[in-house]
Amino acid sequence: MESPLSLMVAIPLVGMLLVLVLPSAAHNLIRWTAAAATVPPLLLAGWLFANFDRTEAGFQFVERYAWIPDFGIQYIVGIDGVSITMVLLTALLSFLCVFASWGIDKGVKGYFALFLLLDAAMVGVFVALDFVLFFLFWELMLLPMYFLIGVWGGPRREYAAIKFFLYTMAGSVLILLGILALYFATDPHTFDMTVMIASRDQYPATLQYVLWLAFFIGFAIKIPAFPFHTWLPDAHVEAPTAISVILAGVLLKMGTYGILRVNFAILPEATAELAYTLLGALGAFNIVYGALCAMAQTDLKKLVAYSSISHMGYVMLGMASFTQQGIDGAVLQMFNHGTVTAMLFLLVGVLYDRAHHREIYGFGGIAAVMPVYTGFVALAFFAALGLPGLSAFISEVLVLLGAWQRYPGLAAIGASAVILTAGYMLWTLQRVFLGPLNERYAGLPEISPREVFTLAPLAVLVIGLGVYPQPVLDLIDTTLAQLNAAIAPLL
Amino acid sequence: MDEPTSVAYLRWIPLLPLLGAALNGVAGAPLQRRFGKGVVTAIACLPVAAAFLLACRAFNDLLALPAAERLLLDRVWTWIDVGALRVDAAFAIDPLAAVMALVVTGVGGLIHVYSAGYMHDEPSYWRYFALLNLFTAMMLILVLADNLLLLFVGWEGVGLCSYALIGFWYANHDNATAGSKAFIVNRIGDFGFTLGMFLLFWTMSAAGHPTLAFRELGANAHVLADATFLGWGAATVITALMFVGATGKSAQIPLYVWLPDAMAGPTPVSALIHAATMVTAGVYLIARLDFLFVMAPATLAVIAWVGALTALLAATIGTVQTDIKKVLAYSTISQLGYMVLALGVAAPAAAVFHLMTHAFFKACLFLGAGSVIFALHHEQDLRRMGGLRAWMPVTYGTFLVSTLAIAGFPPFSGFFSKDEILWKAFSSEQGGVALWFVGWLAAGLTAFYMFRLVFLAFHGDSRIDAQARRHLAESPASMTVPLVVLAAFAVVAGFVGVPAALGGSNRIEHWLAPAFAATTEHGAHHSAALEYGLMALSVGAGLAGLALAHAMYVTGRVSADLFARFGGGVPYRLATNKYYVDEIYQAVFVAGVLRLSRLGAAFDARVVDAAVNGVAAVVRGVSRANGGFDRIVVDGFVDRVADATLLAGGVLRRLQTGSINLYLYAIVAGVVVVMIAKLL
Amino acid sequence: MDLGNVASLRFIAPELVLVAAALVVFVVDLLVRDDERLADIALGGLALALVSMALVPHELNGWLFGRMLFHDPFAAFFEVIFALSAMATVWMSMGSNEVRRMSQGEYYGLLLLGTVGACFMAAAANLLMAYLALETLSIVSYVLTGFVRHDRRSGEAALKYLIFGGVASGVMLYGMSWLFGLCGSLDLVVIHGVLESGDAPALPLFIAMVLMLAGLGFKISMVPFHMWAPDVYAGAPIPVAAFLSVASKAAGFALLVRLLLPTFSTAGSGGAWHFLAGVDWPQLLLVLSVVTMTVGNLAALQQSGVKRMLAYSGVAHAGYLLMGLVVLSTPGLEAMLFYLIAYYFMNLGAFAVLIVVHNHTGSDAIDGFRGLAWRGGAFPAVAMAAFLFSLIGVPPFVGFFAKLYLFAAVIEQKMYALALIGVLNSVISVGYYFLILRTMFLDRPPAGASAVVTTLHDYAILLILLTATCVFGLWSGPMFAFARYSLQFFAG
Amino acid sequence: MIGLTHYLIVSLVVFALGLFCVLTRRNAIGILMGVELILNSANINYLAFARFGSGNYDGQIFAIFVIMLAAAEAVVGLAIVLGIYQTFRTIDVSATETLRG
Amino acid sequence: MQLSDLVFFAIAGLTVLSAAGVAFSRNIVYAAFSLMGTFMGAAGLYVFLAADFVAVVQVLIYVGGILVLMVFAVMLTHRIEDVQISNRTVGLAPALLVVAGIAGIMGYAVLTTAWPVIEPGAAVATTADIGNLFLQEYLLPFEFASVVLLAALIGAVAVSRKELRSE
Repeated sequence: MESPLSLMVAIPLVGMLLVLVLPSAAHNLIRWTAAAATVPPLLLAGWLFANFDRTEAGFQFVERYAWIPDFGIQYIVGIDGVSITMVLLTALLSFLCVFASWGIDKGVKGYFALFLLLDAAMVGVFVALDFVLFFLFWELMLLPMYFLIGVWGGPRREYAAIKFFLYTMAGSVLILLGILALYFATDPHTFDMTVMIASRDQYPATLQYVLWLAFFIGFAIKIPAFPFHTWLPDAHVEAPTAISVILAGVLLKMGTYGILRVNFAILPEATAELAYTLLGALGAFNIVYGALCAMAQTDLKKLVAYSSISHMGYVMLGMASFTQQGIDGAVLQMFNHGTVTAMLFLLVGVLYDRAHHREIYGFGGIAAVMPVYTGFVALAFFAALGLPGLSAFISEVLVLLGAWQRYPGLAAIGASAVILTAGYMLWTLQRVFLGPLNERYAGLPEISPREVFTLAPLAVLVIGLGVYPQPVLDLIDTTLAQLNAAIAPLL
Repeated sequence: MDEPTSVAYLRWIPLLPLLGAALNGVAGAPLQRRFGKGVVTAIACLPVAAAFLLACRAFNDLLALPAAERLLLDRVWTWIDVGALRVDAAFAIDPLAAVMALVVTGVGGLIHVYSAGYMHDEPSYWRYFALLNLFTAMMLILVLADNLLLLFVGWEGVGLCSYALIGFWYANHDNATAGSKAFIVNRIGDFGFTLGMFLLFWTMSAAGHPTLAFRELGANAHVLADATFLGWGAATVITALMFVGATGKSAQIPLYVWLPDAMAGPTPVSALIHAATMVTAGVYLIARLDFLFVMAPATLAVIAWVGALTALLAATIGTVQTDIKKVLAYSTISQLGYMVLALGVAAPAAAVFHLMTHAFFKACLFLGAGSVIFALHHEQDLRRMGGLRAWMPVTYGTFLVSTLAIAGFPPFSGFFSKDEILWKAFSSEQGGVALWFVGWLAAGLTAFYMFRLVFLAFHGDSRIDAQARRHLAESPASMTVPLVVLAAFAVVAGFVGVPAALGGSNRIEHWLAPAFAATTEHGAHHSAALEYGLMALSVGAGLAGLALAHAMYVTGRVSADLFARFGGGVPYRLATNKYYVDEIYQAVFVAGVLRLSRLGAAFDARVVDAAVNGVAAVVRGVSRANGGFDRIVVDGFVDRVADATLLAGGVLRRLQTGSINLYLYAIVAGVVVVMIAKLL
Repeated sequence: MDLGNVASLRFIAPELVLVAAALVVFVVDLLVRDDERLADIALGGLALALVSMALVPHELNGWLFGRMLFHDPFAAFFEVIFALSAMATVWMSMGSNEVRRMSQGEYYGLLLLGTVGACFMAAAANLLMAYLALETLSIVSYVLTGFVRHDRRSGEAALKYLIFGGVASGVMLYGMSWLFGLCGSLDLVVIHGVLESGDAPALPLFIAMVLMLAGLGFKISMVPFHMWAPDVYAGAPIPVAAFLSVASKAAGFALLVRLLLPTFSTAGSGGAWHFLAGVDWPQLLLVLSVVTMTVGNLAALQQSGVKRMLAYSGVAHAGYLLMGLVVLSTPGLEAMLFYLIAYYFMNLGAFAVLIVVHNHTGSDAIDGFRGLAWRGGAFPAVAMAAFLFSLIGVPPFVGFFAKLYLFAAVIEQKMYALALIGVLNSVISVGYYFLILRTMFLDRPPAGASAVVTTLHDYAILLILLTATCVFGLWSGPMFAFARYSLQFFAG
Repeated sequence: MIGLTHYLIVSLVVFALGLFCVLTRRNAIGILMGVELILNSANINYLAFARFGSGNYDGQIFAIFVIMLAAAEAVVGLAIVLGIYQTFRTIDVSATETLRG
Repeated sequence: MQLSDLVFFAIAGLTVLSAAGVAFSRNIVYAAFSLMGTFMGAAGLYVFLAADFVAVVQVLIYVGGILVLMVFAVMLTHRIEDVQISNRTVGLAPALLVVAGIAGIMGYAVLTTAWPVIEPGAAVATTADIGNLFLQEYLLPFEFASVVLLAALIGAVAVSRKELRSE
């Protein structure tokens, strides 16, 4: 394994094995081991960021071995501009979430073992370039997720967990069929994505449409796009904090990532044909629909969950615009939403740990007792409603700007949602943190250093990328320019 | 165009207050605890003072340049660079920006000083100043921004600060609500702003100039001339959308509703943000994009009328308010109406002129009101004031001066600026008699309600309750000094814009000229006599208002409820209830959206989710039908047999299996079916 | 090559070893009643048999005993599977309280004889031999099912099994008689020749085939010949159920493939097969495959007993396996063989865990699994999770790759509808497999539930099967190569 | 002249009766009898074909094996029947309670 | 019509009728005995088919073995005091339907098919040849049969053995 990518996948797995052999009683030892296992990937991610060639559109740090020769299945990993951002995000969030999970005291061993497995699988999805490997990681992710939600979740965890699993499973079987169909459509037969991308012109149009839809449904469930989104609120509400963070911060991105990696890169014709309705229009609809639903929620986590649906809508809309700004904005939004929504869920978790409920109407005037915490909340909320100077603004404005050039109507719809977003965000802020203090919570302890430690890096990113987004934009720009150049002419 | 002179200190104008804000925001609380409020005050005020000095330096440097090249640029870094879109984090200052920067830092600085006194007893003093600094910084970014997107950062930033400061005393729900209202209403404006920005960018880049930087836009604006969007002139659509943004910030019809509520914030905030600076951002935006607006006469007409009507409507409401700050709030809206009117008649210089003078006298008025409120321990109701001049001479004096200014009595600053606007409204080819008349009417009303305010608050016999009266005293120096300074400006500021007709040279118009598209010397064909006449009329209107107010509230020769009875009281009730606009909005938009959202959520839970779960249910149903056979026949079999055995006690039944025959049927039937299928 | 009786002996050394071992077991059982040793003898015999399988010369294929048996990799493949299943069964039986209460001698001896029958079934080159072997396996299965004599369910299950099997094989026998009449021979190769010549009348040929399908469908528990499975599994001792679900099913598939492909079809170019005139079985089996997997999965959703559930899941998997046949292509068959291997590991694994629980609770009710992971049974629970995920077809377990190859073969033939139905079925199967998962992990242990003890004995087999389930997927190259190599029919 | 068809018809009828028997009997032994009918019908076929078809002894051999297997199956079957019968006799009511469903 | 044909029809009739008796009789004991008729009839047909050895085997094993076994079973599994030994049948109509269907189709197939027929040679004694075949061509099945029978016997003993082994 000379490539850092393989190491990023392998190290958490090693960590998992270590955790498994530790005595189940040694909680802190297990926690620290898990934490230690997430550090090297983070460092490697930093190394990647430093050494990534921003002028190269293709895949870098590629590593390939023959794996199952009888089927031409290989072990191929590599990253391009799209995946590196996701890898960075994953490495960071996994690291932080270990600390966000510090409070877990039931079945600690199992929890962190599964968590590390999840970590490895997530990185794997983003670096895999062989379709079977990709699918393997894609599914592998479900297993720990099911248990993490189902065992360590809230009251309705069983329902949420199975719902999550069934949805994703239903989607991924379609993906599997799509993969196989592509395999046989490619000549010579191969699961190598790079080859498929290279030979994308040889796929007949009708096949492209069918496959595009199969993949799209599979990925749309992950995004999640209306009408496949209803697993999300349940999963989020029931999952433990750290898992909600991972779920919203990383897993949702896999949907849009998959669409970019597969639908866009391999099926350009169909993309050009179907993107407007199924990505653009649906995305715009998601934005508004998610915002409306969020506004009506009374459970903080549900609210954040629906806001995620709304924000992922921007990603879809941006991808569908096929303008440099729009598509860059989409990927940037994937990253920014990752950080912002992670903050939101961590913050909700902080409050939940103290008050043991998430009813928006059950609070009031929290700002008076937890000023620092409220400061973080305000930052996160305003980032989420796209306040200029914070990261999400850049991506949203790029998306809308890009979308406007191709479909002004959709852009207008999307832009109108900023009003709704401001509406429910501020309304929530007011109901929970402002107003007269709810005496029941007069004694809430202020946010703890550990929690600050999990939040601070994200806060820095949220502000930093708002002020200076180029670091990320430089990463993605070249790759996306090439991707866009392949499709835009077909429109 | 040739590169403008580039300097490296501009960035510090917004940056210093920003640092102050950061310092107070992060470390303010401990500092205050450790070293007391003095430190916080210092951290807050010094950067603003420094910024003011820098602004002056920039002003100087501009003066040094030939008029045509009066532009300083400070490019800090490339902010966004995606495809054709290249946006710098760059600050530029030109005459227009210079005026704004001076006003913001100058007035802002004074208000910082004033606040030190006014907020002295506030526990979270540090938070107040952090936000105030942040606001100053954002306002300066807005003013100095070199491109639309950066301007938008400031634009939203000041919105954020106004939100936070309106809701500064968040423990009270109404304050928090007022803050949210302000922000959300502004968002509606931003919606227009952003769309306008998008359209502008793409139309420009379609014409080969993909840019958002003002000077490049200005240089290439002509390409928009024949561009169209959905059949409309692109310029018209863009400016219209931009104007929507402006109506939000500058509280014009239909989005003015947030401003009166914004008075919930501390009075200095009202003075700085909701009178002197932030609310003028919309005016500034239009002035900044003047080169676009002149290309869109249709939009200009709309703007002019919106401004005029806002001026009038707000004035009418102002006449019946009883809360001292509310009166000032509506007067602010009304004055902003004047500025917008000026913009609408393609007289940006006049607008900016009035913007400046208004900043002085309106800030002074607010601070004066604040001083009164401070003295009366947060009593704001005019009906419980009166005769204050005896106790607070300084406040009274400054307040009176500013009132004269706003009422437009010569030679106070307000006279020149307002008269300039009225004259332009009358004379320019976008204007006309009707516009002038509306403005004139508003002027009269202004005089009336302002003096009503003065008389009710400072004259007559005191209606203040005893114990409040006992320790009634003039405010501390930190508050009175700014008052005096502002009052002074309120008197003299007008002389930078003495019109030619009065033998002046209207220096400010010439100063600003390079910032604006070459506006033809309109109204040349009007005679000076006409101009004099109009001046006389407007002054007359002011006098009439003064007289009426005096008659009503001092001598009482005219009964105060003259209006109340007028026209069966309908107009009065309308005015006192602010024409029910808030109620209508609440009923139509807010409630509507909430209902829609509840509908959406219900749909999500009952339909979408149900549909998906429905599939699962179907599968389960089928399997039950399928497994039902299995359960009844097979499991049933075992139990049945068990029971049968116990009952009959005969082994025979044990061997008589009901279900096995069924199984065998499956074999034979299966075979038969296949064969038949084959034969058919 | 066509060997005579004596020359053939060395080629059936494994079978001979097994018979010998069985006899030893019987005798020892009569002389010394030492149960543990009996199991060891059986294990030893099976080990020896496996060794001899390795030693038997594989390079030359042909007939044994005057065209009674085939000697080809295909048969060898199944012999290995049978021996391994028997081995696992013996091992499980040693750890199963149920079996410990039974007369060991007969039990293990019969198991070995049944294995021999299965081996001959896979190798049969002659209808007579096929029928004889099948009946041997059946009779042994009947007996083993009814072995728990003081349990009524066991006896009833045995009786049902016998009656059902008797009728099914009777029908098959009748079909064979017609085939014999039409082709004038019992020899599969000759029959193939006659069919290829095409002068055999179509209708009776088809009828004969359908009748024979009844017997084979019964063995592989294909709808509508599957109905015995749930009752028999529920009644039989768990190790026996495991044996039936793996070995017996595999034997059925071995004979089915032998008949349908080398006999009723001819290999075309590029790994394609073409069925012969008169015996157009593919459409028929296509329908049956779809019906089988669907019925199996849907019925499994309703089960409360784990044995019945596994029985129906076995039905469903038979449906998946049939897909490998109906695609009429070599890749399909390879995938099917691979699937059989995978099925061996994961299904036996599930049964092994069931034994652990059954030893603890004495019933196969799903409640026995409640909170298993949280009351000492962490390892079996995790292993079970792996086996179930594998059965669903989730990576990285071997079951996923098995399905991958299978569906690949289907897609290759552009049978998208079939593939879609297949994958949707595997989604449905999540429903019942997860019922167990949920009960093991998500549910809390019942109040006062005693800790589950996993003996080293159980650990051993669980560990082996778990490792295999995890490894042979990711490292499926060798397995697949084995399957590919094994797909050689000797056809004269 | 009696030909193959006659035998086939006879065997078919017996086969059908056997099927009918297994379908309708509720008594396990009765069903086993039906199975025997089926086996016999098959045997008739084998012998008929052996005589008129292949002309060698394959059919007859097959028939003999069928008879043998029929015997074996019958033995096992009846043994199971007896086994159940005995367990039944050996269990008393209280014991049966534990065996319910 | 020759005599042999008459005999054939007689035997065929016996076979079919007694088979019907097995299928329809209400009393299981009668069913058992009419089963004997079928077996004998079948044996007769075997003789007609020049399979004398098979016929003998049929009589010996079926009639002498299996049938006796069955009667024993019938008797054993009924208490002696059980006067009426029922053999009630279920669902005649559907059974008739299905069976008629299968018989119809197969009958049609039988009658319409041109079966490959050769002129049967003269009936000769088959025993010796069969014996040889068992020891040469069919050695494996022959030997294996012993294994099967062993399994069957041991199995039968195992399942029917009375006592439960002590735990």
